[in-house]
Order: sequence, then C-alpha cells, then structure tokens
Amino acid sequence: MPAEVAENTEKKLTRKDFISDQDVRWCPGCGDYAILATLQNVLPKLGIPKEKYTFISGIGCSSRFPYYMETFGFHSIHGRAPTLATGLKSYRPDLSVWVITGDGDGLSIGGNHLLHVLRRNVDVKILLFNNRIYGLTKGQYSPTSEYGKKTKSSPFGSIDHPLNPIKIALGAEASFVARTVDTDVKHMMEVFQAAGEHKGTAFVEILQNCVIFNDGAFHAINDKNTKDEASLKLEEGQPLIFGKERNKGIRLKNFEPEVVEFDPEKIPEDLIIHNPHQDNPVYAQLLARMEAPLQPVPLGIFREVQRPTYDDLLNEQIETAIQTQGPGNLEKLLHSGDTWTV
Amino acid sequence: MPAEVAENTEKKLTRKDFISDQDVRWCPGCGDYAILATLQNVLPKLGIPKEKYTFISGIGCSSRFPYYMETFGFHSIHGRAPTLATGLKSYRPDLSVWVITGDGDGLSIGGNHLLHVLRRNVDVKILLFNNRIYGLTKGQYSPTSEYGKKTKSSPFGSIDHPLNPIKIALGAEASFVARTVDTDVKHMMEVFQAAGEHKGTAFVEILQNCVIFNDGAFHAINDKNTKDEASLKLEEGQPLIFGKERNKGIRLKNFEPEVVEFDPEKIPEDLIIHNPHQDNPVYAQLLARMEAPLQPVPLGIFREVQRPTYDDLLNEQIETAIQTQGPGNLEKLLHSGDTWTV
Amino acid sequence: MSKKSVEKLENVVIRFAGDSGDGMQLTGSQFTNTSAVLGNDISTLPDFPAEIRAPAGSLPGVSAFQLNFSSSDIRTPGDAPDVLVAMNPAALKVNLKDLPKGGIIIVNEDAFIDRNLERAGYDHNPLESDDLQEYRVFKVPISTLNQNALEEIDLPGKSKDRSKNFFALGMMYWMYDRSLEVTLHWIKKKFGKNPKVVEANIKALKAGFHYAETAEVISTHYKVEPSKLEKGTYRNIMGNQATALGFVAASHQAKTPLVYCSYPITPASDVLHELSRHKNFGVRTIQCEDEIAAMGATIGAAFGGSLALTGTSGPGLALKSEALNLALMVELPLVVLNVQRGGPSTGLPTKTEQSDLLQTLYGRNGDSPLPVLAPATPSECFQMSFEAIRLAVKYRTPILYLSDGYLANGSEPWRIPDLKDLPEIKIEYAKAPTGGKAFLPYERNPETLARPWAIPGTPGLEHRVGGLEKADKTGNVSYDPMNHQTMTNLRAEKVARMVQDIPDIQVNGDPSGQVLVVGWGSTYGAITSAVDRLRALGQSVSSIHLRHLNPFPKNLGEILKNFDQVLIPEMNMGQLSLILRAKYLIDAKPLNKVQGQPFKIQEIIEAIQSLLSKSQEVKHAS
Amino acid sequence: MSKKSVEKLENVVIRFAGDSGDGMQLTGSQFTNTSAVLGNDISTLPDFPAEIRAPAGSLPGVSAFQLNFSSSDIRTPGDAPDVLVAMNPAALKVNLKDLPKGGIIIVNEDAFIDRNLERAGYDHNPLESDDLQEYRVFKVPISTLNQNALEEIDLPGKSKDRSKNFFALGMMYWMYDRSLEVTLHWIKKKFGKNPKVVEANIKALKAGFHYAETAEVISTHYKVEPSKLEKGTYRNIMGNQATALGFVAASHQAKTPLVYCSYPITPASDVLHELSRHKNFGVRTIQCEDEIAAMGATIGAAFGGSLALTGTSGPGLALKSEALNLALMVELPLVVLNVQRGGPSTGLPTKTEQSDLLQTLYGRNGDSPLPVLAPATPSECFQMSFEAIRLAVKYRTPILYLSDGYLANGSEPWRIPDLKDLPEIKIEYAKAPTGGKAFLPYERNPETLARPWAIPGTPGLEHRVGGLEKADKTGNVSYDPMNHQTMTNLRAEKVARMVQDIPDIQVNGDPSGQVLVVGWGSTYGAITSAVDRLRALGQSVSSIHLRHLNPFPKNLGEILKNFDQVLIPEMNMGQLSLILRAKYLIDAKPLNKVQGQPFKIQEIIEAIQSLLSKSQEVKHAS
Ligand SMILES: Cc1ncc(C[n+]2csc(CCOP(=O)(O)OP(=O)(O)O)c2C)c(N)n1
Ligand SMILES: Cc1ncc(C[n+]2csc(CCOP(=O)(O)OP(=O)(O)O)c2C)c(N)n1
Ligand code: SF4
Ligand code: SF4
Ligand SMILES: [Mg+2]
Ligand SMILES: [Mg+2]
Repeated sequence: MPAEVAENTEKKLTRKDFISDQDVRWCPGCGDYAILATLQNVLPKLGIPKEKYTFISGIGCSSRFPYYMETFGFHSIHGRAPTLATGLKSYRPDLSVWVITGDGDGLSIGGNHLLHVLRRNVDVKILLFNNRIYGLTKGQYSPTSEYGKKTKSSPFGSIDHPLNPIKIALGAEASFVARTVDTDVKHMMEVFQAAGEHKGTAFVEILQNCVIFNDGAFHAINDKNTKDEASLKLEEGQPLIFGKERNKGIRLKNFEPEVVEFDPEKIPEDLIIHNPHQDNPVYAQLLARMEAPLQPVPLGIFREVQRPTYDDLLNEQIETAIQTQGPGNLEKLLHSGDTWTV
Repeated sequence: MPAEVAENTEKKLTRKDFISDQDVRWCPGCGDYAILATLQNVLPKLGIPKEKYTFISGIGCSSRFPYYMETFGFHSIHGRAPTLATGLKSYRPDLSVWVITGDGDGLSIGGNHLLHVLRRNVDVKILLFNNRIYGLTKGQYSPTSEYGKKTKSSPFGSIDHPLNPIKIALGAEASFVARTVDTDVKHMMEVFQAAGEHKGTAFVEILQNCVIFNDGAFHAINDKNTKDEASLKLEEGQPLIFGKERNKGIRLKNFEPEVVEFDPEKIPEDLIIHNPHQDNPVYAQLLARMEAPLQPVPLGIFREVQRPTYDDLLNEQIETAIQTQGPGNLEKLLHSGDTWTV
Repeated sequence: MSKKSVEKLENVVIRFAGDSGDGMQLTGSQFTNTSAVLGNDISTLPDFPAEIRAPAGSLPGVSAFQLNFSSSDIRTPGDAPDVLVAMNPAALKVNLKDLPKGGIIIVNEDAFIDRNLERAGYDHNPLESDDLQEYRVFKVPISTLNQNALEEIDLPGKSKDRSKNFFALGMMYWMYDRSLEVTLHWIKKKFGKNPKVVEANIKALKAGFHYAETAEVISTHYKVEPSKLEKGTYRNIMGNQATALGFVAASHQAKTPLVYCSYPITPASDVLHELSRHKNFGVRTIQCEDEIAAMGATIGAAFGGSLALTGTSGPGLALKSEALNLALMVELPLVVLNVQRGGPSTGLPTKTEQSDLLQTLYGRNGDSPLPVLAPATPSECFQMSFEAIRLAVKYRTPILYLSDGYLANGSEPWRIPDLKDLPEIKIEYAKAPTGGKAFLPYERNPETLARPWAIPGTPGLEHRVGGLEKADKTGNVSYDPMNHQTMTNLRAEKVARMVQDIPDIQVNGDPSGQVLVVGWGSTYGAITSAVDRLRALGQSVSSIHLRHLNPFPKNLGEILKNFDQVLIPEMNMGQLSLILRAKYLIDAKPLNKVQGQPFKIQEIIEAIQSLLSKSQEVKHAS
Repeated sequence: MSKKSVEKLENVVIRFAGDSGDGMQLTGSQFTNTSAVLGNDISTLPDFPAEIRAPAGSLPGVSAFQLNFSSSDIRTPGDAPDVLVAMNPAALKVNLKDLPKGGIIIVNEDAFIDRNLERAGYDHNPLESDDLQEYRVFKVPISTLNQNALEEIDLPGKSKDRSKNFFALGMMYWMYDRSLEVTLHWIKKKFGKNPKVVEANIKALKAGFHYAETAEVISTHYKVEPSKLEKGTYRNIMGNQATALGFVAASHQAKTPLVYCSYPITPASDVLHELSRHKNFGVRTIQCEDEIAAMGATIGAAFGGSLALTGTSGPGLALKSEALNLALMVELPLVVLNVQRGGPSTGLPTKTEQSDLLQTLYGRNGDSPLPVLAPATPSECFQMSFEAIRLAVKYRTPILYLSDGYLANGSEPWRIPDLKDLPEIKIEYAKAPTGGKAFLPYERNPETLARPWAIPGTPGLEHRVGGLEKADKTGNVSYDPMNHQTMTNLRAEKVARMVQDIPDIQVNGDPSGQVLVVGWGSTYGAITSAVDRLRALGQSVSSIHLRHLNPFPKNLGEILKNFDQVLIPEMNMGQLSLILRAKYLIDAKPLNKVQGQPFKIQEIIEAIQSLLSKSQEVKHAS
C-alpha cells in the first residue's frame, strides 16, 4: 500500500454514501436494479472504509454497475475484469475489490480469467449476473442459455450445451461459491454479506431477470406459487429441505441427490445436512448437480473454505525476501557478476 | 463433406503408415516419444481411412506432434487448437479430428476454448500432455505445477494453486474423460483406442515426463517399486482396488473417497464399483479428488457417456431446414421483403 | 383530397426522434419502405443509443432515424433535416440544434409535461416559450388523439399508447402524399398473431392520416415525385443485410457452403443474425466463445474446404489479430469482416467511424500484408462481400473487408441483380499428384501465387501446415535465413499481384484539375455529392473512391499526379492520408472528423473550397 | 610461455558452434566475460535452435555463439567469424558458409564419425576431403584428449564427455592469451555442490590450455590489447538483463514498487526470470494465464498506484492490443515491452527482427496514438527502460518499448552508472480537492496534459474510468459528438507534447551531405560502423539513430532535409520508411532484411555506396 494513501477516520456509512450521481440506465424492470440497491445496503455493514471499495466490471448491461456506485470503479473491457482485479489486488491487498460480470462476460469471452482468478484465490468478490442471455448486444444466446433456445443468433434453437457457473467455479476449486436471485432481497443481503466477509475469491451467481430479452427465465424460482418447490435454501447445519409444506428433502443415492417426500413432522434421518465448509468440493458439486426443472435449484452458499490468498502469498514472499536478503541494494545489484574497472 | 473428396478404398493400415518423413525433435528421453509411437499403433485399429485423420495442435513441445504424423496436420497457435478443431469438425463431421495440447497450451492460455469445446461436445479427441511445466519456453511453472514449485519464473516457489485437468473437464461436463501415463504403453493403447471410438469430445490427460525441466514429476506412478501404491487402475464394473498386494480399496465416506486396507481374499462389499457411464459427473469428480501424494492417482476412464455432438446437431439443423423449407432459392432470397420495379 | 395547398419538392429529409421505447426506428423504416416502393431514391441514417433502454424521457435515451427521399439521385441521408418529428422534450432538445432555421417541427404536445421536461433538462416548456420562434412548429396532442382513436378497442391504455408512433407516421404519410398500403400490409404480417394490436395500429395510422388531412394544424401537403432509377426490380437494403446476402450469393455461385464464425458485437451482430436464418442455403453459423475462437474456427473451417468467414467490429479485430496472422501464414482463403465503430477501446459502440484502417493493414506482428476491400454504400456491400469471397478463394488468402456503422445500418434502394449476371466462383481443391510425385503444399500457381487448397479427407494429400515459417514449396518448418526472406517476399508479392484482378479507378469529373478528393468507404455519398455540386458551379474538382485499399488499383498513382491538390476526407485522424503520402509522396491534405456522425456534404464542400482558394493563391503568387 | 610466435590483432571474431547439448552458449559467455574483464570491448551474438534439444548431431540442433573482442571500440559481433570452433559435423556444415576463405577452423576430430556425418547430411568426411582446403584447419581429437585428461576422476564417461567444451575453451584461451581466472572462479561457484564436476571442468580447461601451448597443432598465439574504454566500472550485460535492471533502478528512484505481469514467450521470458529474483526490491511478478491477462493485470496494478509493466514478443503484443487500448483510454502510466522476433505468426521465435514497428504504432482499433521508445544497444536497454517508466509516469500514458531478439540476447560491456547520476522519478498521486470542489479525473496538467493519478484508497477521489469515450474533465461516459473529437485530439496532443522531453537527435558525421542513414533499434552498431568506415574513406555520409519513434525528436525533419538521399536499413520490409516518407515526404530508400540475422556492416556499406554513386550520377547528369 502506497504510503500516501491515508486511512479514513471512521464514519458510519449508509446506503446513500454508495449512490453515485450517474443516472441508472438499465431498462425499467431489469433485475439489475434490485441487485444494485441490495449491494448498496450491504456495503456499509462490512466495516470497510468507503474509499477502499473498488468495483471492476467487463462489458454487458450488468457491467455498467460501477458507474452507479460512489466508489472507485473501472468499467473495463469484455471478459477481462478478473485480470484487472488480480493486478490491482496483488499490489493493493488493502482494498476491497469487487468484480461485476455477466454470463457472457464471465463465462464466454472471460471464462479463462474466471477460472484462473478462482484457482489462485485472489481476494476479490465476483458477482456474476446470470440472465442466460446477452443483454447489451440485444439478445443472442449465452453460455448459460438452455439447449434449444431461440434467439436472434439461434433462430432454429441453440445447440450449445449450457454451462452451469457453479460447476465451473467448483472445478477450479473456488473457496467461496454461492447462488442467489434478484427477487429475493433478503437472501441477496445474506449472500453478499458473507461474500464480502470471505477472505479469498468469493464467487456469487445471481439469477437475474432480463425483462427485454429473456423475461421469466427464472419464473419458477420467483413465482410465489412455485418458488418453494422450485428452489431450496441452503442453510448451514440444516438438512436439505424444501417445499411449501417443507415436506421434501434431499438424500444421497448412488452419488445422486435424490428427492424424498415425507411428513414434515418426521424428518428422515438420512437427509443430507448442509455443510459448506468441507474441504472436499464433491459435496458442493452434488448440490450443483441439482438443476431446474427436474430438481429444486439450491440457493445459498455451496462452499466456503479457507485457503491462502494469492495476494497474501505474493506479498509475504516480498516480506520474506526483504527479511532474509535485506532490502534491495541497487548499487550492489548493478555491480553483480564479473566487473572490471578502467 | 465436399463432393470432391473421394473415399479411399479400404486398405490395411499399420503403424508405418502414420510415420511422417520429419525428424522427431524432442529431447532424448522425453515422454512424448512413447505417446507418439503408441498413437501411431492405435490409429490403424480404429478402422478409419488414413486421409480422414487430422491432427491440430497449439504451441509447446507437445504441440509439435502433428509434424510427426503422416496425416493432415495443423500446428496452430498457442492455446487455440480447440477452436480450429471446432470450425473444421463443424463443416467436416466425416473427419477424425485430434487435438494435441499441453498443460500450458490447454489450461493456461487455452483454458477457455477447452471448456467450450468440451461443453459443446464437438466430436474431437483431445490429448493433453501434462508435464506440469512449460517445456518449450524452457521451464516456467504451469497451471498444473505444484504449489511451491521453484522454476525459472518462480525462484521463490510458485504461489498458484494448481489446476486438476480432470476436474476442469468434468466441470464442463465432458462426455469422455480419462487419464493415462506415458510410461505405460499398454494402458495408453487402451485409453487412446477408447477415446478414438468415443462419439463426442474425448478428453485424455497424459502424465508426461519432461526430462529436461521437470524430470521425475510422476516418479511415484512410474517407479516399479511405488507405482502400485501410487496409482489405481480404473476398470469398468470392478471395485476400486490398488496396491501391489491388491489389498487396498476405496469406499465412500462423507462424500470423500476413503482408502481401506483389507485381506485380498476378503474384498469388502462397500468398495466403490467403477462405472464410468453414469450420467451424473459427481462420481467422476469423486475420483478426480484422489490426488497424489495422499491418495493413489486414478488411471483410466473416469467418465464415458453419450450426448449429442455439436457437429451432428449443427448439420442436422441444416438438413432439417432444407427438408422443411426446401433448398435455398437465391432468386427468392434476394427478392424478399418489399420490392418495386422501375 | 383536401383543399389544402400542394407543393412539389425535389427531396425531403425527415428525422423521427423519440424515446427508445417510442418505436422511432420502426417508424423511420416504414416511411423508408413506403417511399422506396413509391419510387423515390432514398438514403437513411438510424441513430440509436448505446443503452438497451435508457430511462424513459432521458437525453441518452433518445433514438432517431433520419431519411432522405427524393425524386432525383441522392447519396446521403441529408446534411440536416427539413422536418423534425419529436415525440418528447428530450428528443426535441437533442435534435433541435441540427434543424436549420425555418425547419418544420412536429411535436407530441402531450409529452411536454413537467416530469419529461425535467428529465430532458428543461427548466421551462419550450413549446410555451419563444425558443422555437424561428421554426415552423406544429403542436399535436398525439397521445390524446391516439387514445381517442382507439377508444373502442379492448386493450389496456398502456398498450394503446404504443400505437402513437403509427399515428405520427400516418400524419407524415398525409403530409408527404404517401399511400398507406405498404405499412398496412406490414402491420398485418408482423402482428398477425395478435388481431387487437393489428387493429390498434391500423386505426392509429389511419387516424393520424385523417387528422392531418382534416385538422387545421398542418396546412401544406407536399409531393416528391418518383426518381428516375435505372430499370430493374428494387428493394430497400441496409448494409449489413447486403453483406450477408452477398456472402450467401457467393456461396451459391461457388456451390460451396458458408461457415460464419462470430462473436456478437455492435454493429456487426446483424450479419450473424441474418446468416443464421439461412440454414437451408447450407449456411453454418457458429456463435463462438470469443473473437479469437471465431477466428480460429474460421481457419479450421477454411482448412476443411468451406467458404469460411468471420465478422466483428474494431475491438474484436484487435483480438483476432494473432490468429489472423496464422491464417496469413497458412495461406487459406477466408474473409474477415470488420464493421467499424467509434474507437479507441470500447469507444462509441453505436456510432460510426473509419478508424480501423491502419489496424486492418498493420495490426499484426511481423511483415504481414493482407488485401483490404471497402464498400462505399449500403447496397454496394452486396457486391463487395461477393468479391471478397471470390478474391479469397482465387488467391488463397484472408481478405479483410471494412464496413462501418453507417453502412451497416444505413439503407438505400438496391437494384436486385439478375442471377445470371453474378460471376461464377470456381472452387478447386488440390488433387493427389500422380506418377509418384510428392505433394508440395506450398507450390504456387504461377499467375496468382496461390498455393493448393488441399483439404483433409483427400487421400495422398496428407501434409502439415502451421504458424512457424514455412519452407518454400514443401511447407516444412524452416529456420533457413534466406528462405524467410523468400517467403516474406512471396507473401507480399501475392497480395501485390491481386492488382491484376482489380478494376482501374474511374474519376468522377475531369481526369485532371485543381483538386482531387480521394475517399474510401462510407464517405462516398457525401464526397460525390459535394464534388458534383461544385462541378455544377464550374469548379475544377474531381473525386475518386477507393474500394481496394490494398493493393491499390494500378492507375491510382497516375491519377493523383494529375491534380494540383489532393484532399482526403476520412472519419478518422488521417489514416488513408498516411498511406497515400508514404506511397506516392504527395502532400495530400487530410479532412478529419471523428464525431460518430458521417460527413455532411457541406463540410466537404467547404474543405474543397478552401483548397481551391489556396490553389488560386498559389497560382497568383507564382 | 611457449616459444610459439605471437601476433598482435586489433580484434577477433570467434564463433563457437556445436550440438545444443555441447554447451556452446556457456563456452561463448565464458570467453566473453574473460575478455571483458581483460578490458577488451566486446559484442556478442548467440544463435540457438528453436527446439529445446533437437536430435543430437542434427543440423537443426546446432547452437552457436559468436563474439567479437577488440582493443578498439566495436559495435557489432562482427560480420563474419575469423575463427570457427566446430564441435561436430553438423556445426561445421551449418557455419562454414559464413567463414571467409583463409579463416581458422578448429574441429573436434572425434565427432567426425559416420553416424554424425550422416546426420549432418555429409556423404563423405569433409576433414578427409579437400572441402576445407581454403581454410586453416586444426583437427583436434578433443573428446579423446578430454577423456584422457579426466582419466583419474571417478565419474562416468558420459559425464566426463560433458567437460569437452571446457577443453575447447582452454585451447582458445591459450590461443588468444587469456587468463583462466574468471572461468575457474565461475566453475567453482556454479558447480560448487558437486566437487567432482568442478574438478573435471577445471582439469579439462587447463588440459585444453596446455594442449594448445604444447602440441604442435596450433602454432600461433594472438594478443588483443585492452580497449580504451571511458573510465568507470564495467560489466558485461545482455539486453534483457539491462532492461530488467533499468526497471528496478527506476522503481528505486521512484520509491514505488514494480509490478511486472507477463506470460512467458521467447525472447522476452528472461526479463520475467530476472525480475522474479528481485523480490527484496519489492518487485512483484505475476505469471499470468495469457498475454491478455497480463495486460489486464498491468492496468489494474497501474490503477492501484504501482509502476506497472508487461513484457512480451510480437504474437503476444497482438493479443494485448485490445486491452492496451483500454490503458490508452484510461490514461494510466504503464510500460509494454515488446522483444521482437521473426514474424509473422509464430514465425521464427528464436531469431531477431524489427518487424513489429507498425503493429506497435497502429495495431489497435480507432485512432490510438501511443509513444514508442527503442534502445539501440544491449547496454542502452538500461537507460531506455528507466526512461520508459519516467515518461509513462510523467505523461500518464502507456509507453511501448521495442527491443528485439538480438538486443535481448546480445551482450556488450556496460559502464555501470553512478547511482547519483540517475534522475529522480517523482510520483504524485492525486489528492482530494479541498473547498468542496468536485474531483475531476480528466482534468489535465496544462504542460504535459497528464490527468491525475487517483488511486483507490484515497478518500474523496472516488471516481469511475473505463473504455467508453470519456467526457472531457469529468471522465463520465459521453456520446457527445464534439466531445469525441476533443478527446481524440487531446490524446494525440498529449503524445505529441512529449517531444519537449525528448533530446534532439545528434548526427553522427557532418550535419549535411550526400547520404544520411537513418536507423532505429538494434541496427545501430552495424549502421554506425558502416558510416564511420566510409567517412574514414572521405565519403559524404552521416547517420542518425532514432530512439524515439513516436513522437519523433523535433529536429528530425530539419536534419532529413540536409541530405540528398536518405537510406533506412531495417530488419523488416520498410516500416520506418513508411512513416518517414509519409511524415516528411522524402523519397527515403529502404534497405530491408528479414533473415533472422542482424545486418552485416558490409551490407550497409554496399547500400550506401550504391546510393552515393547514384547521387554522383544525378549530380553529373544535372
Ligand atoms: C471484445 C468484445 N467483443 C464483443 C463485445 C460485445 N458485447 C458486449 S457485452 C456482450 C455480452 C453481454 O452479455 P452478458 O455478459 O451476459 O451481460 P448482460 O448484458 O446480459 O448483462 C457482448 C457480446 C464487446 N464489447 N467487446
Ligand atoms: C501467444 C503466445 N504466447 C506465448 C508463447 C510462448 N509459449 C510457447 S509454448 C508455451 C508453453 C508451453 O507449455 P505446455 O503447453 O505445457 O507445453 P510443453 O512445452 O510443456 O509440452 C509458451 C508460453 C507463444 N508461442 N505464443
Ligand atoms: S436488456 Fe435486459 S439485462 Fe439489459 S438492462 Fe435491459 S432488462 Fe436489464
Ligand atoms: S523440454 Fe521437456 S517436454 Fe520438451 S522435448 Fe524436452 S523433455 Fe520433452
Ligand atoms: Mg447476460
Ligand atoms: Mg507442459
């Protein structure tokens, strides 16, 4: 951290402190509004000085996010936000760096950077707005669009097998992996706060409705009548139970999550108890395997484990080198090797 | 398939037919030699006319492979071989297209293309030579190099958490995922043949020794004295058993593969029975979780399932369009919309 | 017919402007199609915001569509509108500055309410002040009139309100004496599944027409006679559409399928959309994970023997550059379409610019010459994309094809070509050598220097290609110093030879004189109109337009020499200027504009006049 | 001392050549260091194969190292070797053509066995034919002599054989009257952990030395006196090393850590290797997943307030171009190092070339000017990388720094600068405005046009940047047409202003005359030597060397005008020529060479002479 950066004297922050003077330019009804408002509510709770927040995005509707946050912000280029975040955080571990990306930005053009930031466990928070469509470019299918989807670029239906962002994050052994949905403000609050408090890369998939090009993509999860059957809230230490009557649960059968129905008074013993802190990502992968429409979609924290962060390790190497070798002596460095004097 | 491409009259092929006139230029002792020879032995068994084979590689020591094959070959650019293969195969489903890549080529610069070719299930065979190092650029750490590894670019030890190629492939829900090792010719033969016969993307990680920059990376798996304890051969329908005495096996405990020892005469009932054909990738992920040095490294086919290939789907859409709309009428197309005559 | 007065006009420029949600693009294109079918010459310029849907009523949310229709030959959408239709205060605010004094303004009075005024940054109502006193303003309560007209239809008020653009369109149809037929037909086809919407839109359209006819507000009624176009069947076409159709036509003539690999990007995406619809022509479209993948897939598809293409815009071309260089090295036929937009970086994605010329020519490592083509008008995109494929196949080389946002979205009437006039494209794949001879993948056609197109699956042609320097003839990897020089020279020579296949430039005007204006790409209309106007005044000015930017047509040097001064208007900071100065050592004067908008005819006229007067001065002084 | 004859020479060019496994690079660098410490001026040129280890004895497996050592000032590794040390038939075959008739050849006779001859493509043994009759050949059974010398050491024969390069080196040390000290010291340090190997290598070295002294084979013994270098402390340095040290020194002077983000690529990787060792200087190195990531991380690190850098070679620069353009748009200070290699595409990765100049200047979408620097010699890389950081910080702009394979791996003596002579680099981060004023992230320093460097973590400076066009001063997104023009002009003007910070060009030779040779980058040595030699013969020729390729030094135009003819030698097909022709409208003559090898002095002399004679003709004719 450069010496010149003065620490702010503490002051109680509120949502208002995080609202920038820029007009918000998403379509009326876009799910992005709720996400923005929720995050502006969460940040003051994290106890981090405002000037430490930096938001970095790629390109897409979602990626306009930084403009609306009264923090440091960087609206970078398509798919590359994780790389800027890695560079920034490596030098400035003192900052709270958030990456905002979309299903196209993060999983199509930017898939590789996402993979690598996750495996390195750079201490950044990644919010992936998954609307299963390219919004900004006006409606082509995305890597998360369902098979057979008809869009401007797939008038006869998409033939690309969709990616599941959670599976990809787990494949890279991300240390924090969660999913939430734009219509559930309370749930978003919890997940964002946990992400903000996690040390290491926190990956959050947000199911987000695009009213213009993919309206109702998450209808079942959002609709009052279906949501309890269509989704399952993950709660640490609790069995995997869902349903309006809380009469359905998940148990393991042959490596498969199996739905069982039961009398809510008599919860079966063999239901899986949610534990996101397992070092082993296989459990979380099992959860990720639960996909609509056949099974309820898990919402919440899939995985939350501790492993050293890239930025800490990098800076520790610097410290150690200085301690063991002494601070760099330029004179000596320039004169290293065979020298001679004329 | 262009009409001009005549089908070859069948002829019995042998290894020799696949040896090109180019001098092989790997370092003496490099594991790549055995892989080359083995594949040249396998191809004649696949019953595919020689001229249908096309090898496409990126850049790296391993990527020089196509020069040594007397087939069509394309030594492309770093990390991009899967994209060329996708374009080629989309238009030419008649070809047998093989991608040759390395741990840097395929997982560093090319990670995203690998992900996308796998999820699309383009019918190509991908051989990833994993020597856990950058060979061609003379010894920097790669995405599969172990944490703490000292190399030219990490004199104080690498701080990057390594990727496991099998996990990545499974995260993308690849339809065929296998691992083999350059020192076990018989095993390579089996795996290559199965890959060659698989319809869809076949992903094979080959543990490959780089004598110059990372000699002995897979020593435990290769050494006569340790290999039986350090690796586990996956055999369909058989329990997961390993050890020189075949007295160790794997069972499931809390989503974790657990090693149990037993009397080889009394094989426990609760050992996991290997079944690569489960639609569910979680089982394969469990296997992938078994990593050196704590657990034996699984060798063989992790996953082998059927799902439609991208190239078939694409060409079917063309066929369907022609059948339902009739072959394109250019005259009509040019005159579509409002026209007027002067 | 009403007894209102009728005036004859040669041409009219209308700009429709409203909120993104107001359907102005649709309104504009309906007026365009109707005018086209009536036989006017037309030229259009849509201008939409970068946001999908900026906040209703805000300045950045304004969407506009300008069209120029005429009884004579026109080449641009007009320097300035004669009529501005403004559906809300923001639309008025943003567009007013372009309207010449005395111009007509038609406003939707109903939209000038406090909330909207505030959003547009007005602290007063311009309709009630004297802000507009120098214009001819027609205030029409369009929203109310529209609602009234649709009273009987059983639709929610909000839905009815969506028809108000048809009301406005109806008014304009009356004002400019257009028939409703084309639009009625279109409404029925488009909304067929929803009869109430069909009814609402038709009613709104007719109500607008009758309102204009009857009410006392609009007093004059104009006639723009059909233009005298060349005989033939016409349609209105946008550049991106013409590009896509040119590719399909080339595939048809080559009897070889297209493979179009692309990653969506404004303003190129519509080519992907259009091509993805033509599966029954054998067109394969692959939406790739990024631009690099698209370039790679294109190379793979070309290697396989298809007509392979990729399309993108500036930032995407930057990403493709490494892989494009591989295509150059392996000498496979393919086409790279770049629909330019405002740069650098993300720049101005929805605005037009010509600033990728240097990137296109030089944006690759090493000495890596590639041919570059650029269409001059929206309809010319058809020929040019056809030509791009023809040349790529003949010379076995990647061809770069530079369109831009203005061509892509602009439209004009296009005389649909006769199929029998389309050239044939001959595809020749290599055949296995006979008589035990070895196959030489880098042996060249002595005339074109093209190497064989040896596609996988052909017995006896097994060979390897790649990005390392190739040995002459055999194509093996070669580190030999002199071979590298030889191959570098051959690659340059191959591109240079293409000149034999490129038509000589035709000078517009006298073959020599005081000023020559040199243009390329979408500046064609403005340049040619400017030169024609000045020539009509007897000025010594001519123009040429480059459609081939590498290699240049062979008579270019000769022509340049015949003029005292050379002016090069470009929508960039002087990129063609740089090349022409370097190549021909002429002191060409750049006229540069990077404002996201095409040149106005007047801007070019002024630049020419200033050169003419200087050239006078020089003459007098010497 | 032996009684053999001693001859004094001004300079000698030796080329060591052998199989990749023979340790020729090591041998060459030992001779280099020894000669440097003896006070000779030196210049070196390593030349290694692209393969890690091509098949033993094969032609592509030949590795060579040429060095020129001298008692006077030299600037190139020599046009042609005086002595060729060939460790096997392949080495002889590949290198013989460069040796002038009468040159000395020392061969390892033992290696000329059938198998090796065959691998080298010989159908006979050249040592036993009269192939070599025009040379002075010394056949030495090096392998056998070496084995014999090490007889008593307990090592396998194969290991012993590895010392044979030290035997050869020992011979050369005797021949050229060098002391063994430097190498003895080095062997002990390098192999310290392995005493047997130390012993073997030392024995081999001494055995070679004594063999040459005693045996009747080599009869003459040469002396090359120390050169008269400027007073100071020297070391031998390679370009990549000097580049890395320059960055570290700049960081030291700026009291701000370096962050170097890179993806390995030949020939740039050594900069990553070197920097990764200096963690105690606070240097952070990030090995990224690819070049795009490296560019992105560099931007992020610059945003955070570090001295951020990335390094690559041509294909990597192509990949970076999109992200580099973002850096341009956000106007952050950073340096992009491009160590050029043979292109296009993968090209010739281990060979040198200067063919990325146009890519560097123009390889981005939109009008996107960036400053470009290029060092002229390996040791100058130190100053230049220092300067790159200084300018980047001062003007808040990405700086492109063009090195090449020859500079990167070539070496020469470097006078180590006094720390107190290094300029200070002042880092000024923005401070929060006081008095309730709003912070304006795009308000500029009136002199440099630099915008504030406002780093995250500073209260009150919260702001947003990005790749969309920025509004002047506020930095908000702006689609305003005139703003785009303004910002485009400002970006160009900022680069242009840098001219005030760039030294005027010094002419080597008379300030006017018949021929001016203009060079840039690593051609410096050959050009300057050629010009000096011709001037010594009284010819009217001068030279200038450009270290700043954008903007050009302000007196460049003036200088160009003072010569009848301008010659531009480049290791590309005429890239600087294009720019100078365009900018100054001079009919500069390119001298192009793309053969993976630097220019020879003689090649440039001939080109100058041909221009001189033409200029005579012109004079006589007129
Ligand atoms: C290099 C590059 N390629 C393509 C684009 C065009 N582009 C902008 S955003 C986008 C996809 C947006 O989709 P997503 O990430 O899902 O974001 P959303 O708009 O849905 O929030 C594309 C293709 C671009 N800006 N840059
Ligand atoms: C665009 C680009 N960046 C970097 C390189 C340099 N490069 C060539 S191969 C390679 C890594 C090779 O590692 P790997 O894929 O593991 O192959 P191996 O040599 O180990 O078989 C690198 C970094 C390149 N050729 N092109
Ligand atoms: S297009 Fe979709 S994602 Fe984009 S702003 Fe509109 S509703 Fe939101
Ligand atoms: S460097 Fe390693 S991987 Fe490359 S050829 Fe040599 S041994 Fe094989
Ligand atoms: Mg999206
Ligand atoms: Mg490797």
